Amino acid sequence: MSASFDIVSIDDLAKTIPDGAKIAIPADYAGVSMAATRALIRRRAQGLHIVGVPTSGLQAELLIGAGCVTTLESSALTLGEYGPAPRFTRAVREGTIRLVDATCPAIHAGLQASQKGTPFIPLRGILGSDVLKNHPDWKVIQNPFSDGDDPIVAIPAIRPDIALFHAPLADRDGNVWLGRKRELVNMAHASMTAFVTVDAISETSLFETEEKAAGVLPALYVGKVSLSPNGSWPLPFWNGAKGDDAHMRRYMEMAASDAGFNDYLERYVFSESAMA
Amino acid sequence: MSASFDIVSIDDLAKTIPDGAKIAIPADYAGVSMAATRALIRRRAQGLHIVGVPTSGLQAELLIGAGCVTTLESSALTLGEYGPAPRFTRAVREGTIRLVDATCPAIHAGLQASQKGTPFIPLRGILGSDVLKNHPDWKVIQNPFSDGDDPIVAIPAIRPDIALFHAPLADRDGNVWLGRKRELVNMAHASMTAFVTVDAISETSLFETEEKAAGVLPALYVGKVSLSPNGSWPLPFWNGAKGDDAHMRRYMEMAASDAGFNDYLERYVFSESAMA
Amino acid sequence: MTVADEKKALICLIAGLLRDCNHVAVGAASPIPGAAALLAKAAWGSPMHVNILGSVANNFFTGGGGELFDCAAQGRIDAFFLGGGQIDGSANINLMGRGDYPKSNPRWPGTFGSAYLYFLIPKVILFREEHSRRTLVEKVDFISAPGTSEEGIYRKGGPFGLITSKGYFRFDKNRKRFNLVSVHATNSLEDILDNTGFAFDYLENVPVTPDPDPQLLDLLDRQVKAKIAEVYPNFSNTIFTVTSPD
Amino acid sequence: MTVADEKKALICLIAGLLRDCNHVAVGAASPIPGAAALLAKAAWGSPMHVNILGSVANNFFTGGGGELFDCAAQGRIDAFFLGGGQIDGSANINLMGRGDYPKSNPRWPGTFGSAYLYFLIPKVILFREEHSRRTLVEKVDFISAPGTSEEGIYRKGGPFGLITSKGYFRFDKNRKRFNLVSVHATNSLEDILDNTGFAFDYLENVPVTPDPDPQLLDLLDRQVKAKIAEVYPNFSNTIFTVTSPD
Repeated sequence: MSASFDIVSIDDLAKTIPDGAKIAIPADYAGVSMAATRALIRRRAQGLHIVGVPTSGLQAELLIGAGCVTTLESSALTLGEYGPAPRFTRAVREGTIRLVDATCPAIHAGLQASQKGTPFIPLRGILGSDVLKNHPDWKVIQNPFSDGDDPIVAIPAIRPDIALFHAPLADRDGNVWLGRKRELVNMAHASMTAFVTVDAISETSLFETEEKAAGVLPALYVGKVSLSPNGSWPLPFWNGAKGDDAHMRRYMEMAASDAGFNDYLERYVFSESAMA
Repeated sequence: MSASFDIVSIDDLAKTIPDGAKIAIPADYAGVSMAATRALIRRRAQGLHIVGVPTSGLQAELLIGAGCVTTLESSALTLGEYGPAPRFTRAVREGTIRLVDATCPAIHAGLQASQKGTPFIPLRGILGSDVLKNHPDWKVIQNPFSDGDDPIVAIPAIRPDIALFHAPLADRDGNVWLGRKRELVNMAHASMTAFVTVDAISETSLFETEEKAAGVLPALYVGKVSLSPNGSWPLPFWNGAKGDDAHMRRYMEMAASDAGFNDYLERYVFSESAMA
Repeated sequence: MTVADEKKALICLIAGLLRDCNHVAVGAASPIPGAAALLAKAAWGSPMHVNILGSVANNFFTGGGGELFDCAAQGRIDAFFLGGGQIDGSANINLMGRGDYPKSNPRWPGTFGSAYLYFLIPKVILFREEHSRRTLVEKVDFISAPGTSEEGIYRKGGPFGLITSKGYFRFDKNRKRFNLVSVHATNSLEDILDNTGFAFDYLENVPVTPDPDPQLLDLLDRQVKAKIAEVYPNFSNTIFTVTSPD
Repeated sequence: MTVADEKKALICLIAGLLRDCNHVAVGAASPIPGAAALLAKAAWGSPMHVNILGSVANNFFTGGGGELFDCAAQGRIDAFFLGGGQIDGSANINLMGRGDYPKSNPRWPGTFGSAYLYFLIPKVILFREEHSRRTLVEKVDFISAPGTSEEGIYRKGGPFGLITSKGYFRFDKNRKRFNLVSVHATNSLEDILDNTGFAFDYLENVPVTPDPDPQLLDLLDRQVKAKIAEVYPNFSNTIFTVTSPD
């Protein structure tokens, strides 16, 4: 709302994400800030608790490979057609990250509980699965509205410190346009604040038309914005860029070995700061 | 999705709302289908259970006055600056309707519970109020995630038969555009089906652009659409019409007495069918 | 002091109470609180965010009607206003009706979000212009939202104070009583004692509410008037002298 | 029969199972089920609604990533597809990994929404092309989602059947076992018995899966091809002969 909303560089944005932060990130199709991911690795972030909403992909894979992650809370980590995520697979096998494996609607419900400031939301299904058996936070309660035995899983609120994602547009007041990617709105409402990279800055208010306004995350929920055109690279972006298929294949080759992965970081992550 | 989606007349729409139906209706600022309200009165609907989301105004007032309502579940019934709603005030005083008085966020939470197919959502606040004491459905439970005493109100799902509202646009597939009035989306998701009156029909798909798509209720949730230009009259519409101030003042005068109210119905409701 | 001047003085008084807030939300049909929030933002840039429900231009919520309540529960709303047909000495408020519920007579609109927001917004300012034994009562007939809660009840917010056309009270959470801070210039302690249905704390030499800062009044006339007119056209006409357009 | 022909036959077989549905949702990266849903809609106008997650043109959800799950819980999704690295004879599925959790080796992506959708969608079709003792096991190492639940557990949906590259099984909820319905033309009962890690019911003279209806195949080539290409370009290239554009 104030015209003084600060638009920061990508490395400055990453610097204000503290070690140990609980960070909510979207699935690969919903607008991933890969630019911020690389900046986090450059600043050698430590101890992150990543919440994949409801899943993650290359973003968590890179952060895990670079040693930034202590806990991965997600319903899946997938690179889709490129096959098993090499760094994630290795970290799981060797037990170097803590896993909080969930199921998609429970991640959404946990964020909605936070959004509503309520301690939990009960959810159907899940009973009898080993996901429930191994989840450290969920509890089975009796449905208070049922006369008979009716167990139901209570999903406690997930309250991330930061929601981090990539969006098409922000305006000078700090409002962000994200179309019908409403999971990003829920992530932001549920988190203490949202850090957003954008393809472009709009010089006019995103509230100018009702059509545009329908897809806006208001500045109230936004902490930092960084202008990062094509900031989801090499992932595709729903509002523009196609995925960089050649780069993804290159990643899969390089990340197959520890040395190759380090080369990848050197070449595509650490040397990127020169461009910034 | 099928091009064969049926667009019906307002009286045909009202005919398919059965007596005794539980109908969710929006607050006066969010797009009220007054056209459907008048059609319901014309078909002499009986025994309706009205859910004001989260409040209601002229729509519930008219339906109550016309004897269509058995139960009013809402957080308020207000005509705003026009003062106390005469027919509602009378019905309460004489005990001719059943009141389920709630508080706004509990109406939203009850609909969200239905939307999530979960039996209830717990909600903070409310404890110690006489709203809680008198509400027939709410229960106080212990927060299962707290070690100490921590009572919290469990709001059971509210599942209306029909969500009924007015929107700017529908397309030939039955998709409806409602901008950032997302409470209408929630109402529709929570209800068995949605009946919608619209100002206009779009000959192109509302999914054609991402900007428009962000404000769409998909046809999957829509049961009936009726073309009713200015269908919120005499109430204002967020996407166009101003309220008809002169008519509202006239209503307040006429509805002050039983005879006057009957004249009002005769003149503005029953004779409207001639126009339809 | 004309009626318009009195209302302007109330706007300035309330604006001053919002200066330490980041985000103030104002319910529909609350022109004086709404004007105060817009004035504070114009004067001090603080609150930075003002949300006036029912407005299009001054409402930035995009999540539907439930967002206000979620936003409050998230701790993102610092101040809000509540009124009520009855307010009692324990800061309980009644928006439901007089007499025995459910056959209230008269019935008022209903509780709205008060039973929730009163628990969750840190600074809830009770605002009710009519100051009489009819509105300020010993005990409300129906508790739409309680002023205080027992130990152990989750409660992040509650009543900050009460502003009427006659005076300004602060609410003492520990003593669960109102304390008269000041009497408006057009009024007297005696008049307030006569017209208040509940007991409250006060000093015999209670101060007079200070006159509004002329600069603030000037800002209200010059910059805030147009915004108020957008949201509350009728109200704006009654408090601002109609001048020829220039 | 070429590999492309086999895949087309699977598409037609699955399409036939979706004809009684109003709304079919298909997860990301499920080209054969996705093609089948689009084909059924093209052939019979039923299912009327097809939602392919991850697609832009064929995904009509506007409520964010959670809408699929809410929609299922509302009873508005009639059929869905699940797979898994392991599927056992009780229709339990494992999407988590082989070996002892949490140190799975190999680890697969994770459970996604299966632990929820398996309970709520009436017709869940298990689809896994690889038919081997590695994938179809006696007992899964990790239950991402159980195939059946005890009496008294809220459950509106579950496994309808299992389709692999070798055959088509139905799941018998009461007996909690699979029943072999038919063997695909390119295969044999013996081969299926050799390559299935769990016990199942079958007739010695189990039928052969009928050849796909030529009209359906024709429709697939003519009308559905372009839609499939929009969602699954690589897959589309592998099953449709590349022809000169006309």
